[in-house]
Amino acid sequence: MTDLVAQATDATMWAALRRHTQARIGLGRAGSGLPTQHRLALQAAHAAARDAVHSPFDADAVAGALTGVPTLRVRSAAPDRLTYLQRPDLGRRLDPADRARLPRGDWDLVFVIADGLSSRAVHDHAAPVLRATAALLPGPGWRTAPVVLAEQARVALGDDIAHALGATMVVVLIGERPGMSAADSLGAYLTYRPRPGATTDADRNCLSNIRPPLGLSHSDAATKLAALMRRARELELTGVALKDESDEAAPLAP
Amino acid sequence: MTDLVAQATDATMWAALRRHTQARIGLGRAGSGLPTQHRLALQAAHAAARDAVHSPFDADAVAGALTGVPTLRVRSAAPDRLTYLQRPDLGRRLDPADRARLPRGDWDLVFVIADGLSSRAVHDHAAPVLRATAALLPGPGWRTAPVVLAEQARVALGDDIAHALGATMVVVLIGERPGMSAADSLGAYLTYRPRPGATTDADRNCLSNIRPPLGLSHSDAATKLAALMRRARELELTGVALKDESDEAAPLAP
Amino acid sequence: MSGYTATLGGRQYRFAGLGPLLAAASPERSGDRLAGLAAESAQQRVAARLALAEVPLERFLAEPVIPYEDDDVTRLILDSHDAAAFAPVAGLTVGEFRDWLLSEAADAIALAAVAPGITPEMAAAVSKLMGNADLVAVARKVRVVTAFRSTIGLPGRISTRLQPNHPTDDPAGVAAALLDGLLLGSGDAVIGINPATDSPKAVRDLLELLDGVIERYAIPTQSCVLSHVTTSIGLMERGAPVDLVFQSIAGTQAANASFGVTLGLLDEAYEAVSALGRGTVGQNALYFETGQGSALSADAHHGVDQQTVEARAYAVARRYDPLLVNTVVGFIGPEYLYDGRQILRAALEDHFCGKLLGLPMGLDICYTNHADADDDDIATMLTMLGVAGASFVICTPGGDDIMLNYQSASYHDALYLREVLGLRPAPEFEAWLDRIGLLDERGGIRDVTGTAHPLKELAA
Amino acid sequence: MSGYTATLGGRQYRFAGLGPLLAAASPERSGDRLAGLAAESAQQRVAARLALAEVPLERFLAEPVIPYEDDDVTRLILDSHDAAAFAPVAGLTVGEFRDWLLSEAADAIALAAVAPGITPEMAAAVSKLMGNADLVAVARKVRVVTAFRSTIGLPGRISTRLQPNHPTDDPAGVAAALLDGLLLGSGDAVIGINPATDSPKAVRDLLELLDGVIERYAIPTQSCVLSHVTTSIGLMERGAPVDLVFQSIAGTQAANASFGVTLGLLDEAYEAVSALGRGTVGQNALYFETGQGSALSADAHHGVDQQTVEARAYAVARRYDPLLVNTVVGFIGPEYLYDGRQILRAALEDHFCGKLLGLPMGLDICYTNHADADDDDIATMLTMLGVAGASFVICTPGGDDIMLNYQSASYHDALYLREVLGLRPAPEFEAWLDRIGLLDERGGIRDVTGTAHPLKELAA
Ligand code: B12
Ligand code: B12
Repeated sequence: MTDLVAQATDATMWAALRRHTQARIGLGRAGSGLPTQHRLALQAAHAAARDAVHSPFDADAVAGALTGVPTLRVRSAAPDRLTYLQRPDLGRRLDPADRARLPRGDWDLVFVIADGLSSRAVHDHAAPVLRATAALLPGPGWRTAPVVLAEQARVALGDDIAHALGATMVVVLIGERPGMSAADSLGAYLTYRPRPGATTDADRNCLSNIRPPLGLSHSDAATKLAALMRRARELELTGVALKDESDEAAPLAP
Repeated sequence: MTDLVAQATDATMWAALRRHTQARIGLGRAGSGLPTQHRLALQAAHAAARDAVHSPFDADAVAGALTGVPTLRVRSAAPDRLTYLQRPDLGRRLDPADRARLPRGDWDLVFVIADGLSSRAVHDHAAPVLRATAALLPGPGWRTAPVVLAEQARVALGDDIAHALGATMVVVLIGERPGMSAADSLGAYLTYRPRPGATTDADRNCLSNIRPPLGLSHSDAATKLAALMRRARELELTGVALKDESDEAAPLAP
Repeated sequence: MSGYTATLGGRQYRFAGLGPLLAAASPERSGDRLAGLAAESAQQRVAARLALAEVPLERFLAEPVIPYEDDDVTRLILDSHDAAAFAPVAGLTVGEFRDWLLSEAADAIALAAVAPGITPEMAAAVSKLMGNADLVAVARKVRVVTAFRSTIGLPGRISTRLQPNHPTDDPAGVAAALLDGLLLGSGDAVIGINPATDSPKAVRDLLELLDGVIERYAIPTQSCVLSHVTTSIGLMERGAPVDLVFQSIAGTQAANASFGVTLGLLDEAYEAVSALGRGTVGQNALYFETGQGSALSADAHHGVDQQTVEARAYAVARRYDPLLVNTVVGFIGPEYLYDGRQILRAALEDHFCGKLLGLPMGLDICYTNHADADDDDIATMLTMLGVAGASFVICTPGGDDIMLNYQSASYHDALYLREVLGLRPAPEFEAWLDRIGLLDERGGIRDVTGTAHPLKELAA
Repeated sequence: MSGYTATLGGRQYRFAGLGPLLAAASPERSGDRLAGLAAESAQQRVAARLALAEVPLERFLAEPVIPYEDDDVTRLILDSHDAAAFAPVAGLTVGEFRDWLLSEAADAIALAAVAPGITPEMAAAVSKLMGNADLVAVARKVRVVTAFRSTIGLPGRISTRLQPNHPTDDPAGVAAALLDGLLLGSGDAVIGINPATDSPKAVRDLLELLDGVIERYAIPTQSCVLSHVTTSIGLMERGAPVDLVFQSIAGTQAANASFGVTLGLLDEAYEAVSALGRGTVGQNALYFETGQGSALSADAHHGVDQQTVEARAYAVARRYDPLLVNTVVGFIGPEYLYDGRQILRAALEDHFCGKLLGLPMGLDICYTNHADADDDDIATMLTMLGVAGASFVICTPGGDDIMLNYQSASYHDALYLREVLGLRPAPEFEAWLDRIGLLDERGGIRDVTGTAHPLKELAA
């Protein structure tokens, strides 16, 4: 083995390794610096990532991908993208008019699909993850409210939404901040019995980097999420006391 | 002498020297840094200087200080302060409507009083310098146009004004950028037969730091300016070829 | 609370207490503006500084910015205050304290001696009177040396965290990035992975991967998987090879609660990891991360400005003799630090305050894509913090973290920094680099592209 | 002109010629935006850089950004191009040139050898592909050593201009400020006064004042009164003690004309001052100032971006073997460089380009009160340029120039810089500081407050 590697050219080695990671490995050097071509590639990626932050949320497209599933639209208290970026507090509160329109019910669960910092993540991954997760949670124990499509939203907006609906558990599928290599990363945040203002991030669980093919796949995300949701219902809590042990247990039946 | 100085405390020495200059000398040291009190004094001065840039031009007050002298008001093509600061090109051109209103005549001279970067400089010093200079240039050889009070103006706006009026020579009295120790420094720029667009700064003469009691006095400024103006008329030029030799010649009769 | 006043430009300015005074004296930043705490004008800011300069340091012991009864971080600060260490500066005002810090009298020994007497609020206060140059000049005089398998913080050296993150914690992907970092001479502060999931099994797999590599190549460094402290505690109980316990901390009890952390929990982790005794040259076994804005983001800042709250997090950190304390500055986003200029200033403040309090401060010199910054800012910040004597910096492949989605320094940036400032890695790691043939004649990292090297088997 | 293209994000970008290509590849700055030359989007800027990286260096000899017929600076650049010196890099593209500059092959000797073969446009082009770290790393490898009565630009050293300006050129006021600067160890690059008036008599009085002090204390430095070159020529004719001839210069014939300068006039000044031979350790007797934006301000930029025009000014400077070339970066105002970030970037570019072309580059690290910058920016810039190996910086009392009305580095800032980077003054000046009792044990400047010192008679 040693000899083989030693003989292989570096180019071959890095090419092989790059199949396992998008990380910018094996870039070579210009003195202590990055070679020109890689520096420019990073600049191109930066320009694209900056644009991604500002790309608009297409709620219609998401609703379209959820045919058969009832949806509702809400906005946060942040009226536009610029305000959203500067005022996280507003992104965590519903627009009062929208709050009034949410149908109170005896819901076990509500899914919120929120633009967050990357609409693309949501466009590409939210609907499939939601469908796959819902499919793992059949039956009467999971009375699910209409899916809420939320614009200019932070994670904690889910608390406000669940509270207004009267839902016991909320799953927020939200666009994570775009990186230079991944502008489409989706996060899933799970909160049991959220109380707006009192619930903190310590009371949630998180799945991150949902973005096949290089991040978590839709089905793996759904499996983990469903396992966490079942366990949350058992323990009647989410947060640091609840650990994702789906990979230790036997595969869960749908 | 040596002994005397050696014995004097530094505090006394610096106090004596500070009578000759506003420069921040003898500040002492905190290690390599400035002592706290001086650092904070500089910050206070900086805050004040930044405000000075934005203080508005009070053309009425200047006109008031020129009773008996006819005045006209013009604006540059920069509509407001923010544009002015970012668009020097606009500050050098007349607002077209204002240009049309300037009375063409057979003028030997026009004085322009321009806000530049410090209105305070203009409020405090422009009228007295103008009066003192005019007093040194009596008689029929100096047919003087109405004084033009110009807002959001750069030095070269004088070219446009003189051209529109048909004046042979223009003196622009303008607020220099405010410093931390002097926010009221007036500059005087003299240009013979300016041609907007073709005339450059090489074709002007400049007197700077008119701001008694610590800078040039009104009367010294007037003496120098008048001497330059006379010489400019003789040589039919201003600029690098014309030097301020007023301090070498015998004092000039008024 | 008496209130504080100063007169400027003929106007009297009044500040209701130390909290509002500190806030108004802070340099402009988006987080304080978001919190409604920033000075209303440049003049008011200068007035606050004038008033702050006159406040006796002792006042900070008498007037906590967050009440003793309400907050365990305040209690920790006041209960652990060392009056004897404080004595040499006890008679000074904040302004005089700045002058003393800059003076030659405040050398490395004097600064180390006084550290246990300095509270976070005193450090934050004096930093607000200091310019960037002052923050650099004083911080570089402070020496905080910690050790585990490598020694961090020695003069003339700077260490790096090798950060081989992966979006699915895939071992092959992590190993590839680990190889890349090692070949570029990185990893003497820690090889630290942020796990994408908080699954204990995934965390354990990563710990074992790192432990294996460290052992196989006898690398004098430590590993860390930056899971939640509760996960680490659970894994230690089950015998996982934990070198360093990591946790994000903040400067108020409520903010720590929002991270799912209490001082009791940290005490527990400290006991557990200390008991393992896995260090060789030292036993500093905690790794903390902090960052301006986290308390405000959790609405747990009690009306205190974000830099002062940040300094209070260092009081939490110093209770546990950490190996590494890392302020993540640009990581959280432009809501708190708007652009490269604000991030740089915060980085210098955090580094200065942490060092003054006796902590092994390093930085994640970084920005997110929603902030107004770019790689030129990274270079500037890195150079400034290198001159200021930072203990370590975070490095990622090409500066692009493909899991956390932000830009930090690259391994190349660290090479640059060592080259232009003549800085070297931790001594044990430097010796290892030499043994393994990666050190060149000038003390830099040899480019082994295209030649055989034993490390290249690592990821094969 | 063929035009240049690059594809990015599926879009093709086209640039009509080298001029527009260089402009679009420039980092964001207010002056290029004012001129209507800046890239329209971040994507277009990156595309321009991709295209620029592919341009062969030789192309710059074939396609001048300002026509040969129209501009004497272009003629100077092309007519004085040294093809033999250029040979080692003649086959490279701009992108490859960057890689070469960063490589170990490009050491001080190689860089000095290639300098006469590099045109300003090549330097500007490669700088646009470089990050702040690159600009520092390469510039610090270059060594340009010049001398008059002190030697400027030696490794491990940085010099300062002592700038005792006064609003009425009052000799007593100038002497007071001169004393202040000398006591703080400043003035080894030059003691330079900007005269408030351009009256030959006032200029001569100042020259004699400075000459007297330099002689009386046997200070190994040179004086300069920064009047217009025509005034200096006139005064030399009349026997005034002129050490250095000063002139502001720019990168186009038309911009120089707006300064009242021609190459012929500079030739004349060079002859005259060289004939005086007043230097001791060397005879570099010119002092030039430049700064991005001056050509645009004079509407004399021919549609070329302000950084490229600035680099062209260095071609003018290098014709005259100057002792000092000073880019005034933040001096002209926010119209051209908006804030601390743009000023820093410009400072690094100018310093890099000047050094690459073989010039003794120093900087006036400064800002005006209509710009968005403060003393924290000064500290940052100073530190960066110190690391980059700047030959000298401008210093003023407390950083406040009471005549030119702007803020520059203070003498204290220079002390800071020497302290944190371990830099020393010019060797002759350092020896003088020691002789006169101002050098302390650690090579810093002794604080002689409250004690007798011979210099204190200077202003009495
Ligand atoms: C920014 C960030 C932080 C910031 C949050 C502060 C802030 N105001 O933004 C800081 C540095 C404080 C932080 C801390 C921690 N974080 Co964090 N963080 C992120 C990051 C990079 C971006 C989040 C984002 O963009 N959200 C989307 C925006 C639109 O919504 P938002 O409402 O503004 O975001 C909120 C949540 O993201 C929340 N949050 C942040 N981290 C975490 C972690 C958990 C477990 C939860 C429930 C919530 C949460 O904070 C934000 C403000 O409320 C993600 C990685 C990623 N690529 O997403 C990791 C990430 C979410 N964090 C992670 C972890 C582990 C932590 C810590 C638990 C680490 C520790 N050991 O202490 C702590 C404590 C978290 C807590 N309970 O509050 C992990 C979660 C892993 C998992 N699957 O559970 C992630 C995925 C990164 C990683 N792999 O290490 N984090
Ligand atoms: C900024 C400045 C410059 C900039 C101008 C570029 C620009 N776009 O702004 C630069 C660095 C290029 C410059 C160059 C020179 N300057 Co100059 N400059 C100044 C400064 C600091 C501020 C001017 C200002 O605020 N104007 C007011 C604003 C509102 O109007 P503006 O229309 O934007 O300003 C224009 C004029 O100021 C003009 N300008 C600038 N300098 C000079 C010098 C002369 C002699 C003339 C006629 C015009 C002129 O340039 C500006 C754009 O057109 C003043 C000092 C001061 N405190 O005022 C010195 C000052 C005016 N300059 C001075 C000198 C000597 C020069 C040089 C001749 C130096 C030299 N030896 O080459 C050169 C060439 C000048 C020329 N002919 O163009 C002297 C003039 C002394 C005198 N009484 O004659 C002053 C007073 C400073 C000094 N004491 O050294 N300068």
